[in-house]
Amino acid sequence: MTSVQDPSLTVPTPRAREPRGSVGLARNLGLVIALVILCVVGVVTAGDRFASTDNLITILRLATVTGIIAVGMTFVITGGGIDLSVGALVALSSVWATTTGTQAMADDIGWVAMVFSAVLVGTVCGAINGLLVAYGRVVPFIATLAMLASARGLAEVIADRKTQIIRNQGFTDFFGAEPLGIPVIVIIFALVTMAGWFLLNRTTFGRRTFAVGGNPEAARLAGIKVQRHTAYLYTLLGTTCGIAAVMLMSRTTTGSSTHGTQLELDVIAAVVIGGTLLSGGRGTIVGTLLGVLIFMTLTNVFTLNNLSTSTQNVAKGVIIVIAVLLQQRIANRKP
Amino acid sequence: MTSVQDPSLTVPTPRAREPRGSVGLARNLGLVIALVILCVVGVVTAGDRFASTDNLITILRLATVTGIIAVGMTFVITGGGIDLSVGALVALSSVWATTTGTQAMADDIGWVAMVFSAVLVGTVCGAINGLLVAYGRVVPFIATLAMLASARGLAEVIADRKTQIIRNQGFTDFFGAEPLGIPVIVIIFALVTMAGWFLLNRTTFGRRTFAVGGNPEAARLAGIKVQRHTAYLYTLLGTTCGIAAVMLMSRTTTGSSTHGTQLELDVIAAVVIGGTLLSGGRGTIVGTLLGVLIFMTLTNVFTLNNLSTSTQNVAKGVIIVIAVLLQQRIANRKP
Amino acid sequence: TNGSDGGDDTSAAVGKSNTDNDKSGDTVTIGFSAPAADHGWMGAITKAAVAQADQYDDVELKVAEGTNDVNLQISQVETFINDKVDAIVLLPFDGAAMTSVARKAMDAGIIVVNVDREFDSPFAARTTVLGDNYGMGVSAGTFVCEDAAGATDKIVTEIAGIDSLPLTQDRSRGFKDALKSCGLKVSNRVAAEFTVESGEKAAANLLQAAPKIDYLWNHDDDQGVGVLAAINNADRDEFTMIGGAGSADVMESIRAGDSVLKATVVYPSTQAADGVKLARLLVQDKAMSDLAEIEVPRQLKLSAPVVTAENVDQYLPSAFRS
Amino acid sequence: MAHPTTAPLLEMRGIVKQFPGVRALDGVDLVVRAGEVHCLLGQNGAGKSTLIKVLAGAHGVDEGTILWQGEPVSFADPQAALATGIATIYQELDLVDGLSVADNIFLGHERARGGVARRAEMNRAARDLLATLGHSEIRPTREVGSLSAAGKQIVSMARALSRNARVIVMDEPSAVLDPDEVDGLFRVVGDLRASGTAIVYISHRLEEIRRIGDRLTVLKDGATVASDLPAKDTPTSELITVMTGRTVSSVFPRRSAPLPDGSPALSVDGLGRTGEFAGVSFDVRPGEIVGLAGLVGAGRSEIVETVYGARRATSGTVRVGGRALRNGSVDAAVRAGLGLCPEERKSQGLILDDAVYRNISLASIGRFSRFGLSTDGAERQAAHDAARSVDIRPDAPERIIRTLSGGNQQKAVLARWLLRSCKVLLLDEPTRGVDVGSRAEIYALIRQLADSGVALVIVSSDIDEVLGLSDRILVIAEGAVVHDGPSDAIDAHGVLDHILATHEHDQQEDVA
Ligand SMILES: Nc1ncnc2c1ncn2[C@@H]1O[C@H](COP(=O)(O)OP(=O)(O)OP(=O)(O)O)[C@@H](O)[C@H]1O
Ligand SMILES: Nc1ncnc2c1ncn2[C@@H]1O[C@H](COP(=O)(O)OP(=O)(O)OP(=O)(O)O)[C@@H](O)[C@H]1O
Ligand SMILES: [Mg+2]
Ligand SMILES: [Mg+2]
Repeated sequence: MTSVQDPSLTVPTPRAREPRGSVGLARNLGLVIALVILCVVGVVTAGDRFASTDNLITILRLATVTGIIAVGMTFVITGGGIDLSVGALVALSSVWATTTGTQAMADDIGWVAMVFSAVLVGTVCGAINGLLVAYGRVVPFIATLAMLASARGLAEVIADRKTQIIRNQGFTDFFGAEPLGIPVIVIIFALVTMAGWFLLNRTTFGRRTFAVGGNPEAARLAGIKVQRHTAYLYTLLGTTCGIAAVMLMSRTTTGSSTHGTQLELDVIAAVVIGGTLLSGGRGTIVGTLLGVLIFMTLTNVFTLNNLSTSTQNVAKGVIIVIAVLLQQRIANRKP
Repeated sequence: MTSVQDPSLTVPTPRAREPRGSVGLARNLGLVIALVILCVVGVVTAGDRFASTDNLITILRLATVTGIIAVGMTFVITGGGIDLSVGALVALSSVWATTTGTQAMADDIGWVAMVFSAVLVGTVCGAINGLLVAYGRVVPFIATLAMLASARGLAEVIADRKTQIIRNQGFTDFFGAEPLGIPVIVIIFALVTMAGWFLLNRTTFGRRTFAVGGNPEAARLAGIKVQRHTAYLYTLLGTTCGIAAVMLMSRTTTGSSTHGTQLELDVIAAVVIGGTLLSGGRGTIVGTLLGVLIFMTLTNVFTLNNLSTSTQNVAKGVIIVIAVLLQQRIANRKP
Repeated sequence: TNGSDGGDDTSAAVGKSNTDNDKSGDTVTIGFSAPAADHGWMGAITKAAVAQADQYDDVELKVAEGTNDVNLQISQVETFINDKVDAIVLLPFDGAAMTSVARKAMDAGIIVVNVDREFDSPFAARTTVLGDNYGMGVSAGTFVCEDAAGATDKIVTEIAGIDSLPLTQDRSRGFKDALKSCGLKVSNRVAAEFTVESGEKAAANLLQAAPKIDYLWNHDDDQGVGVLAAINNADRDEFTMIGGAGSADVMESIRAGDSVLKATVVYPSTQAADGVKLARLLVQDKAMSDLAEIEVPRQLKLSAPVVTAENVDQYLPSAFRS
Repeated sequence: MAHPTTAPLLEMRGIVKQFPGVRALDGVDLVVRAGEVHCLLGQNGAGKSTLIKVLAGAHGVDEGTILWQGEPVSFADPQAALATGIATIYQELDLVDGLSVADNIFLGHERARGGVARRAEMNRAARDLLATLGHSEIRPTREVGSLSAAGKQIVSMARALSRNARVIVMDEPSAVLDPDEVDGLFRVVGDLRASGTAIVYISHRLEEIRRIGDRLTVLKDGATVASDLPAKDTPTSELITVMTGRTVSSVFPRRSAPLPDGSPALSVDGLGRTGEFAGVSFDVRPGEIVGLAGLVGAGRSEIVETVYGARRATSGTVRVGGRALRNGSVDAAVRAGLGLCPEERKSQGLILDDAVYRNISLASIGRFSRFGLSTDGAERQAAHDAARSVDIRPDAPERIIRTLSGGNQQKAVLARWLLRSCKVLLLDEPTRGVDVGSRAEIYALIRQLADSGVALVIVSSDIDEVLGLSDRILVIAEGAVVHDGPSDAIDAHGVLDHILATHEHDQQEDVA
């Protein structure tokens, strides 16, 4: 019908260069360099204590919670939103999944019940965020701030401000296992990251996410259901919060309303350092992963060197700024 | 059908019904209604304990810190930025202004030395934020997050994590005074708010702030030095943080590295609820003031009714969402 | 030595016990991890632990970043395990949440000394040094009961600490139970966040909520500075205030007797220092010299005494500066 | 300043401007004298806007010199150029939506005392400037965001006037104006010229250049290919040849075969939106082109957007192939085979920071996927083919679309719907800002689409264009269809008569 295939209209031209690709690489290159510098500092100051498999696993294990949520957050921010409630969702999911009721159910039908309820609670809360933002048209910042307050409050009410201890042996055994020396939770982190990368870069869902974040009006006029897609994005993030809650439950063997306190800033910082634009339309999972690893390695190197919290904080701020400036210089260099 | 006043008009907007102006009024109307409802609830549930001059003054006194910073934050957000470091700046300013050194100086040359150093520290840190964002081109979120870490760390190092008690009697007397029954700090809050309103709405600086936030490229093409202006905005916010630190010092008679913990979210929430667009280009000081008062009154009413923190949180989230939805319905109604 | 000179009183306090056990022995590496020192009492805990370690030339103390993020604190303990330290002194942000990693350390042959917030498994620590949070509440409540002398119409209010922490719940429960025994109850309760600012804010609202008060128990002397500021701002002095934790400033104020503050309940800030001492003994296979027992006990519960104008001089030297 | 001098006021020599991967200007010369209207011609992407941005200090220059009254100058920022006396009306509207008209006009050179804005004075001055432009109905206190595109253009002009500049550069100022307004603009330009101001005028409409131009400079591929041509009497064919390097003929391709009878592809019945338009009914058969004519602000965009489901209709129905569309659902419309090239390509049509090919394939994401998995290679190839079929220059589908010239961006939006194979295509101002050469190509494309059986609805403020392309014309005035008939039975005057009749009728009602 249309003339796309009409040979008379197509002029053969050599393939163009790929500036986008190279800019993407250069941006990640900056992060990789930052990470490498950090590792060098780690090796120089802490030697084998830093450069050991055990320590690497420690870093990765620490990264699971932030990292899994950061994958979901990459979608939301790329889609033009923001979510401040992630820490509270982790708390609520962990509390819900460890109530005596849920644990009794888990004893009957298996530990999957706990995993299922954590993920379900995260997903439902994420969906509520999504509905408020997409259909209620509440600014994401406010909608998710409200969710932050409510979800943490609800977690406290449910847990009655007590730490709920996981007594289900199956749960502890499964997530505490280390096949081939790699902890199960690290494997799950890797799987979530790969799934996120695939979803963002290789599926129509990912393509729509970029479009919705880049120019929602243009996306709408091109026939994309922008509202529904936005709701999906927050729901997806809620799901990753639920998964992260399971990771934290496994690490701490508890559910608690204090879990995930101030996690939101860490997660957003990692995503943004990773090169995802806060204004939407651009985001990379690889960058996010690097961002998470940089923060975690930083903390690890600090701990290995016995720095005081205060000094650490001062240094952290300075290092973040230097890293970003460095990264910019590299990204802006002519390819 | 519609009527064109003059057929020769070539930009006939018969139904173009002054959307912006009336929306502005309606938006504030929504906030005023929310505040009134809150007050009614307060009177019904707590009676005279709520509706007393003392209680009103208590609310206003509590509002000073958040409120003064919110005025500065309105400028930064209207100018297209964001600042997460405000709480840390309050901490650092308060600590710096209450070190034994500064207090000794204050004993020599008067308590103004303390006020001066608090404001100076806030201003300088704000300026650093501004330089990083405007000239270093670091995303505001990241630049100010780095400042948050560094400033709080530095405050801890300086204070050695101790609470520094203000022993200067002149300082305590001046800011503790209540001429005509109105505390000095409330008067200062009122003055800052009025100055902010004037600056935003009646000066060249204010007009340019809207331009820089609304369309930075257009502002640049109009000959405005966008980078310099952006740097000024953060500096201004830093100054308000310094002033807020003085208010907090007066209220608590201490300087401490824990002052202003998580203040940033409260401040930003108040500004955004007040109708300032997070994407920049639109902001109102009156809206911000209403936003601050709503949050403070909410906490007050909750406490008067002896609600637990958890219940408060759950309710707060729900109320925020309802308020925003309500406000939207009013703003979108045909006038 | 004494706290009123503004010196580093806590470290002075840790030095005063001297026994044969303090003679130098094999070098001991101890890992130390505690919640964020964003609070006077918690800061004093870490400082006392470091000062205690400095007293020994055979102790190397590795101090990890104080944190309120259990995930990070677990990772710190994992790092200690990787480093193969001899002992870990652990003041968990949340005892239950740190249990499994502490157990992992024990399984790896590391001696774990649990401080203040208890693990939920006896296998996770060799010995436990506990403050008595429930006891704190009981002490404060008992003080109120005695002071009220049988009157049951007194208005008692409470400013709690961070409400989502189990220790706050324990304190409130103890307070309530003790009050119940003499027919009183808490009429208004607000929670602050262990900071001066939050104390001021919570107290300002509370004073509006309760126009007349007879007793006010404030869980924490750090936030107490803010509470007192709010009381001064509101010009209220009709009630008796009881503090918590036992900071030097509060004790001085009690001694001076010039404010509503009449008493405070001590919550020892030397617990971690004791933890370090015990860890060293355990690694070096020594016993507690004042006990006949040849093993270090499984648990030590420190008492929560009430400090009033009468006995303040006795406690002031070991008080911490907030 | 009173009379024109012959010494050049402004000279640009050998200007080179390099963007990453593109040499946008490659040795441009431009000589402007006081008191002349100097026209700048060139195809989309020739470098006109880049040149004037260099002149305005908005872009730095890589090579070349700028002489102002014989003295070399360099403009580090827009402030410097403005201070020298060069004011610019940019192609992309550069106003701040949240500010009032007066604030926008005086942005950057506010009337103020000690930093305090003198609002009354600025409002008064703004009112005077708008009156000079013949638009005293635009109130200075009104927020610019609430103005139509044409209104914004007027404000931009008022702003340039407010600078009292010696050179005023206008980059396609007439693109969003209708004939009346263009007349008003030309009157002002004439006055300025008479007072010795030099005007640099950029437009793709040759008839405008004939009317007001004095001299011409033609750019091609970033270089000056002709200069000092007389604007009034250089033959059109010669201009087009210099500009495009080829000859372009037959501007409006006519239908080759008579329109086949058939059931309507699109039928709109009694469509209305409260306060915007009412009772709009028309049918479009496969292969038919229906044009909506009318003045700016008549409500044509609203009608088209409502048909498309982008706005919710308050009355009436839209049927595609006999099946009613769900009201207010773009998604349903697209699935039924509708496509829309929106009026504001930047805000409504494009994801500016994304690659060209991804913008083109935006509406066809689903087509290049299997089980939700996208096949990037096939998508890229198909989009690239579509881009070539509308001749987007440069032929680099990976380029970020923001860096393309306006005309080429417009073509990318067209290519989007070619790729999607729609049954009904709604084109709102399809040739706004498009050069003569490309315009002919777009016309040919539209014709080709119609011949292949696509039903088309075209909205254009260029009455000749609507008349030339369409089979049938609807004249819209004030939200109502005031005329419906075949295009060969009416001419431009007829259209205007219909519109004016409505206005007069309205006025009488008002009086009554
Ligand atoms: N910021 C930029 N980055 C990269 N390339 C650019 C940029 N701006 C313009 N270009 C390129 O420079 C060339 C000239 O563009 P310009 O906008 O000056 O064309 P124009 O003559 O104004 O076209 P039109 O008539 O369509 O407005 C084009 O190839 C365009 O893609
Ligand atoms: N979002 C909106 N809010 C308020 N008024 C609007 C809005 N969109 C359009 N209008 C007004 O509706 C009227 C008609 O709109 P518009 O200019 O799109 O008509 P048009 O006939 O399509 O003109 P054009 O030739 O520019 O396409 C105008 O007066 C415009 O100001
Ligand atoms: Mg152009
Ligand atoms: Mg239109």
